[in-house]
Amino acid sequence: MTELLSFEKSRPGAHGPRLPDADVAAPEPDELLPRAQLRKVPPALPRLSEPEVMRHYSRLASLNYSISEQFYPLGSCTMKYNPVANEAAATLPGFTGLHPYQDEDTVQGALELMWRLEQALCAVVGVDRVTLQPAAGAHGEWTALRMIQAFHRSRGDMRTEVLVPDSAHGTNPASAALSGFQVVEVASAPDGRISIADLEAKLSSRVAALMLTNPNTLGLFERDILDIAELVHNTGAKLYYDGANLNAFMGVCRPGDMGFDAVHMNLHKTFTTPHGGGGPGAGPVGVKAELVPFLPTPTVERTNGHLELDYKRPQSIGRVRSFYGNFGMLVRAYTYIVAMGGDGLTQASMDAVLSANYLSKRIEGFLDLPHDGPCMHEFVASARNLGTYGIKALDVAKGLLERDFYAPTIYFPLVVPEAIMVEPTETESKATLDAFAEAVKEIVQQAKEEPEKLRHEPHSLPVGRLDEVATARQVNTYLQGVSQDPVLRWKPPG
Amino acid sequence: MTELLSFEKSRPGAHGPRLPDADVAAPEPDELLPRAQLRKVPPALPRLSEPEVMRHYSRLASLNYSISEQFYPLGSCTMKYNPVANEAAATLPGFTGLHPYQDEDTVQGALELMWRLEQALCAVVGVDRVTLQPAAGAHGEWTALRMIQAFHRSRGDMRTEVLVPDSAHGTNPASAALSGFQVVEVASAPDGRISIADLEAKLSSRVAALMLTNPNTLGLFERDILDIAELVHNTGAKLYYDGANLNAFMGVCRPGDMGFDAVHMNLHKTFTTPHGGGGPGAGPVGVKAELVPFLPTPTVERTNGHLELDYKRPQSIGRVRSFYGNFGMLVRAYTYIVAMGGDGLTQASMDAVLSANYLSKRIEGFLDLPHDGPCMHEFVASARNLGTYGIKALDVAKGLLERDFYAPTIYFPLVVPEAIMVEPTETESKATLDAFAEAVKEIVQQAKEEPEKLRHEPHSLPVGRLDEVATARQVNTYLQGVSQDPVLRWKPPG
Amino acid sequence: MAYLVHSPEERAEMLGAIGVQSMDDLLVDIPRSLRIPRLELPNGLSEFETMAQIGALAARNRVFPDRLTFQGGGVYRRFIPAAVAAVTSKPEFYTAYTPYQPEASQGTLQAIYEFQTLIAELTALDVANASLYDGATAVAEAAMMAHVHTGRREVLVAGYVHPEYVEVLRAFGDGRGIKVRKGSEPTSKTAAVIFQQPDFLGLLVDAQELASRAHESGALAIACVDPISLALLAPPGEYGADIAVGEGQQLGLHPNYGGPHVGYIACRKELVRRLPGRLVGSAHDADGRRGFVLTLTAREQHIRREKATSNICTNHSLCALAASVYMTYMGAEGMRHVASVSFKRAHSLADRLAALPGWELAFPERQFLNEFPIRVPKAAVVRRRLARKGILGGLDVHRWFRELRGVLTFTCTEVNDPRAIDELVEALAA
Amino acid sequence: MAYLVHSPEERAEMLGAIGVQSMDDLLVDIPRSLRIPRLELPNGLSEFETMAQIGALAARNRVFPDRLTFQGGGVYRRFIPAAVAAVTSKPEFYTAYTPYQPEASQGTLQAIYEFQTLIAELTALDVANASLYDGATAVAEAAMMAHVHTGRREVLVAGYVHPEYVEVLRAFGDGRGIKVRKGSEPTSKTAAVIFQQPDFLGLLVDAQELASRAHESGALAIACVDPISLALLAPPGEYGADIAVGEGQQLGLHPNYGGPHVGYIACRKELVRRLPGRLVGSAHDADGRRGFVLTLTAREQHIRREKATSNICTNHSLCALAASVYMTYMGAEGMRHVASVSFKRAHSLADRLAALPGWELAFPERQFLNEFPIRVPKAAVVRRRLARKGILGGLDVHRWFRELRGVLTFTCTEVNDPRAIDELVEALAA
Ligand SMILES: Cc1ncc(COP(=O)(O)O)c(C=O)c1O
Ligand SMILES: Cc1ncc(COP(=O)(O)O)c(C=O)c1O
Repeated sequence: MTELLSFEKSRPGAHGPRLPDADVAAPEPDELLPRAQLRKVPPALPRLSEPEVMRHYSRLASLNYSISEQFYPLGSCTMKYNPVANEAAATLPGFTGLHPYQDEDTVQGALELMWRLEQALCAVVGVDRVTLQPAAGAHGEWTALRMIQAFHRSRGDMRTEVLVPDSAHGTNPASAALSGFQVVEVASAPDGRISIADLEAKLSSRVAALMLTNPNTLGLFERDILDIAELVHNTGAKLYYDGANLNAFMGVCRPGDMGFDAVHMNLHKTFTTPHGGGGPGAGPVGVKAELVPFLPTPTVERTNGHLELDYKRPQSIGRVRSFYGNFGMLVRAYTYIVAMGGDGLTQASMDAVLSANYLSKRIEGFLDLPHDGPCMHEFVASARNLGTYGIKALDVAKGLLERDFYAPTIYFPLVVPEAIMVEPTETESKATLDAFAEAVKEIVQQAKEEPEKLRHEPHSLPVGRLDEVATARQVNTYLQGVSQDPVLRWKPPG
Repeated sequence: MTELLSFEKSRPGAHGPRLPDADVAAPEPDELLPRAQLRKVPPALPRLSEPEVMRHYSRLASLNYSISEQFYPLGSCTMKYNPVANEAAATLPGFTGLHPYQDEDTVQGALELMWRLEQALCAVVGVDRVTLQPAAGAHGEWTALRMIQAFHRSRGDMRTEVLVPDSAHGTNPASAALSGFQVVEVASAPDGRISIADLEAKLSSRVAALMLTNPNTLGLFERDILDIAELVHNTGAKLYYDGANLNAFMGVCRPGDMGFDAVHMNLHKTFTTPHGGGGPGAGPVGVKAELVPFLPTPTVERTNGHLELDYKRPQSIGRVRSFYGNFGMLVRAYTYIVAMGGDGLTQASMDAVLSANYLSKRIEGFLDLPHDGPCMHEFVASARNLGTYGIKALDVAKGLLERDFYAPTIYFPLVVPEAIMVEPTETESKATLDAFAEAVKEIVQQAKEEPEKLRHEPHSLPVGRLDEVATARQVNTYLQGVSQDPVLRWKPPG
Repeated sequence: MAYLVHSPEERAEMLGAIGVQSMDDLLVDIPRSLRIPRLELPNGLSEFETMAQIGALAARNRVFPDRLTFQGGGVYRRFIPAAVAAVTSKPEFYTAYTPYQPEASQGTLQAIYEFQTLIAELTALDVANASLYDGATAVAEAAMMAHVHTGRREVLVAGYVHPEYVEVLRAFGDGRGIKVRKGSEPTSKTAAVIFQQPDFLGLLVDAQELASRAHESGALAIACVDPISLALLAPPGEYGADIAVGEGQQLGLHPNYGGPHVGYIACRKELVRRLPGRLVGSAHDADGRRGFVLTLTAREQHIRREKATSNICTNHSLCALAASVYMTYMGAEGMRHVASVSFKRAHSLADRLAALPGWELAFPERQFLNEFPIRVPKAAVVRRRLARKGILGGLDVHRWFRELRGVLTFTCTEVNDPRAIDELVEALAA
Repeated sequence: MAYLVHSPEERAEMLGAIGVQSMDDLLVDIPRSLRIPRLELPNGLSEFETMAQIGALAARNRVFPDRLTFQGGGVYRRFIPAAVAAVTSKPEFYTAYTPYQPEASQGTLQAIYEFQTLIAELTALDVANASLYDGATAVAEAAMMAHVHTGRREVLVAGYVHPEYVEVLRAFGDGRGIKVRKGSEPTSKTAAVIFQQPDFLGLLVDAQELASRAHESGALAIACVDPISLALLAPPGEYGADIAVGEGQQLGLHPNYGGPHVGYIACRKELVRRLPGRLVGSAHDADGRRGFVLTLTAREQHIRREKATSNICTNHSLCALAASVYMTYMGAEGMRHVASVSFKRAHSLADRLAALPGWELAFPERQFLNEFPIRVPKAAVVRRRLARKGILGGLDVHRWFRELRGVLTFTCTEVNDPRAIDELVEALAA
């Protein structure tokens, strides 16, 4: 099944929606506005009737794999079950209908929810305050780095470097660069953890912060985290926690206790707000007391049960987005936290770790497992053992798609060749993990016996492997002015 | 893709839902109730966690074809677009939260909606009153026949027969029988319409009613309807309208004007309430003045803007279901009527007729079209021209499934051999009709060139052709006590 | 015109392809005299205006909060997991028709097969069907089965069966010439003894005894049973009921001013051929893959016409789906849990109400689950006083039963938290 | 524990399969000293109790009805077709990740491709991306593009650009050492001139003139544009803007106390390589079937890391989907219709308000679309008086702009029916 573009189905004169009339005596726009301000040619949006619009999007939806129907073991992304109760909560008119500039008296429930969510997140990660403003993880990283920058500057300390491990997610160096820092990479040690020696070598009074995720992107807990924190703090730098992997140890330990000064959380990972095919998420940032003065404005403050937005924060880095964050996602995350409670969140992390270790055990022998010892909530395997058959991580991924599983993250982290990064999460049953392991086994067998066949999978999806290289090439031709086909958008033929 | 049964995924100890505790001081049921009243072995329901339950049903959903994703030209079923606004209306807490035994003062909006819907339906079909109680078309048929029966009885006239054309839907004779009538079949004339001669032959003072749909199940308007009505009325019988085909002529003409005394409507056909994979629907019945005293109780009455339920109807046939009908479906139908208005409903019928005639033209030459002249909102083709290749209507149907279309109604009406009954409705685009006609063309070609291949379609659906005969046989073996496999329900293996 | 598709150009093009000039050429078969100038309804409105109008109607109703609803009488407030609406609002389910083409309807078919199994398990009977309209028509259909099976023309209604169910039963019986009698003493003319467990007032009946009596006279025993109660109570199959029917509203459906809800019916193997409505069975394709199909269709109207077991065609599939999601989500343990929470709260409430001056349990000698009848000094005053406090409750059953003057029934479920119970009692004590 | 799956038995079995005794064996890498005894949060609640708690919070907010909301300032009430939620609530869309595996993500990818096309059409620019977080960060990202493209370190904010957007722009600039200056006179140091059309007060600016001035100094012109207005107004591509950005909340998204909404960004071909965020392009498989893929990923952080055009990863895909549904449903004609209804109602309201004693339009010489600033005698009193009548409106812009003492902005859209406008005027006249 495939589906034409809405633009390709458009027909002049198709029944558009009925809409209310103005019913007031007033001139038309083109009677009042200067001609130069008016649009001459209407935008060529598709023209379709409602039944066609709904059919179109319903069919598009059915072309997707999603957590709702498939195991989605995308490493680093914590694709856990998105509770339907969250959706019911977030669509309550008492939330969706609020204008951001209503008087605070009229939004006490919303502010109370934000305040309680902040308290809960403080408890989970062990920090003093949390800003709910950032819209996603990367946004949170940048917000945190801006606070760290402001902290150093407030002391007249113009530090220019940020340290980032070579196994870090791409957003870390990008966020550092966006904050105006120079990025210095720290190597991984052979055991997959950060190299202390290299860290020591790179640390200096120029360094504003070390960005770290823990467990790291290999799914390994940074055992020496307390030493690392001491080293970093000794040079006056701050320690930043990329919370993408927080699902590993809620209720077990806390980044704040490990020495992290600033922490972002991905509510769309750990706290079950849906990922939406690429957002919206939410990336709150928690900080220790020293960084609190630099939090974005406004903060939510509670005095004698009354809530207000506090804009009077002279050292604040300012706003990082409009209004107060992705409020709808905050409602979902808070609903989840209330339903799970401290006991539930703790067990969730335990089960996440258990599932990852179990699944890693189950695929042992089929794929390479480059790192010894237990993993945390995810693990990185490698398809390099299939290299002799000409099979790559990509082929394994496509084979999984063919077998009704979404594929793990591949080719990340960069430090593992042919990486296959698997994060099962706590909301997948043992039966599903077993079925996945069976599929891997079958694929590995096929890799050995019929590698050519595997290289042509998937067959039963709406499309076969798409030629991304050709697309990139065509885009380039277009951007160079050689071709008229924009590739990045539809144009009527001819 | 297939999906295990929920029962097959069940595991003891799986995480069920958290539920609130009683939090009152009271004895447990087994402390108070006699042992004989208590269940000894708990029912073997599946035990699954919420993520598993949601995954299960999401996957099941994806195994269905539905109007939302496919053209669904099921003749006689009027599978038109189900507006999403209807769903939004029907799920308003101001409707869903109403208890049927609330005081009438507290449900004036609900009663007003029912009253307005009744008025609107009266206007569409041309009758004096409408009961909204029946839950579906068949239920409406029976309700109407009970009223006709009560009418005759009230005059001391114990009529025992009901006439039903041979082309009628199976519910007609069944409803008549359920009301205690003997069913007498009236033949169709060669032109597909009711045989006036046969009708005259069967009419007598024993006949309580003639049940007719118009256009009939062949999609043909009963041209002689006024004469038919006269004939029927002359014998003192009543004329009953099966409103399944009302979509043919809203705003064009009215059953009431044709002489019908009682009319059922399928809100789940003509008025876009969703069919739900087999209901719930709603089958209101409209009647002319003579039958009004026999309407089920309660009716909704409106005096000076105040609404009440009227139970004091001494000649009423009584209740036909609990409470007031499928209220949620009434909300949807009324929402649709308000949005469409008189102008929209009229154009809807026009477009339905146009689409049926267009599609019939487009497949002319590929399938047999046994009846000449224009059709109304649907038409019946026949696959008998493919008989020489050993291809039947069923094979054409399966070929359509393979090509991403739901199949038309087949083998109904019984008067056409190898019947393929196509009802496109007004909410399918010309592009879709064209694509369907192309598919028919392709199938007919395949029937001629590779009939064997066609007989094995579909291939790309979750299952291939299922052996219904074997199933029926196994059920029989079970019912005869020969086999232990109930077939009609799951049993744990062994 | 909201949901239309064709553009004027396409209409012209289609007429051209058909080879006619205008729509009138397609409507030639309709006698001129029947054509109406226009449909006498207002013109259509935009979605925005439509929803405003419908919203205004919804706003003219008073919705009592779940926790303050103590009224039952066949429709109950219960906790409905968000999972239910999340499933039933899937268009793949709600916009499909009855699954005539099994290969393209496995979702619906498997869901029905699971529903049949769930109901069979709950009732401890052999086979259940795909659903019926509601509890009332389910009782009537069961009575028709008994009539056909026994060839007898009388059914007995024992005890406080839901009065509306009995009315529907009468309307069904009237047509077919079957007499409905109240009482619990079957004779050789009796096709079935019908009782409700717990009964309309919430009281437990001696189902075992009623079933035996029916059987002794060669009649069938038909039990109309609250499905939630079956997590606690002995099931119909165990006490010898031949047919179990009931209303499934409590299994995840909103009150909805009375509908749509769902009727269920289950029976012993011997009666399966007399079952009304759809039945789904498991099947296999040529490759041995399991699937599900409609089966035993020879009982049904579209094959058997006037000889069908029933006229039912469209049933209440989507509501049955809701019930399946509910039962699967809750499990036996969850259902038992809410049933016993409801039991305990109702008993606590009964004690407190019975302690009010002038109040007394109407049937102190009889057991109940979570609904009970209580005699009060002034029924109308009680209801009004409660309504003023935002509380819905105290169903005045005198409306149906002459002998029950001054008797109200109250109901408790897991939605009525202890504080809500306090509020109720306080409102009455004040 | 609501959303967990494993049974205790399975946990034991899994530990056994791994070959360890207990969870502690799996957590060995965590220093003992870091282990906490328990997570200091209350225990979890049932869904029923959870929803009661969340519902109580929702009930502590006051929701002003659509029709009585006359407040804008960047977030507007508009008619949202039911189609939008019906699409975005599909789990196939909302529970998928960023479409890394194209074969299994064609739904999301095609929807984004259509979004890119819709935005490109609306803005009359060459290419749009998959979405950004909101209007504010979109402005900031555009400014960063201009900085990199021109190598210059100053951006100019011309006129009444949304004050919160400017704050965000400053926060972005601060880190990178880019100065944000107010004014409309670019110099050779200026990377971009940023303006809003209509501006924060609702007034039209001379976009053409601002764009020319920018270009004369070698700066880029960045237009921040209300997408609905583009159904009426000349598009950025026509008046020479190099980059168009904006907030898409009006395209089918609820106010939601400020988010999530969606930012869009579109630009001329020459700037495409500097675009932040995801881009989808069309592609083909080996059989020639068309499909869609993420492309030009070499701009992005996961490939380019610190040299990426932006750090954005998760964007606002589902909100972009909502916007696509909205635009596809409305079409150019529908959008033009609501834009002109809004225009007419706002002008009617402006006339009536300006006639109130002591009230006068703040910028009578400037044109506006459907939001306008008006000087009133006592701003706080006006807001309070309206609130008492259930009306939300009159945004006090003095809060951000010192020179606008006593100025409120009012907004009208198609949701404010004429009667609602009467109510507003009556409330003020009284
Ligand atoms: C380790 C890590 N860090 C940061 C991010 C960025 O988070 P977001 O996508 O929410 O911006 C991700 C997610 O993709 C991640 O996996
Ligand atoms: C012609 C005709 N009559 C009656 C019915 C029965 O309607 P329902 O299925 O709503 O009971 C149908 C629908 O199946 C039908 O097509």
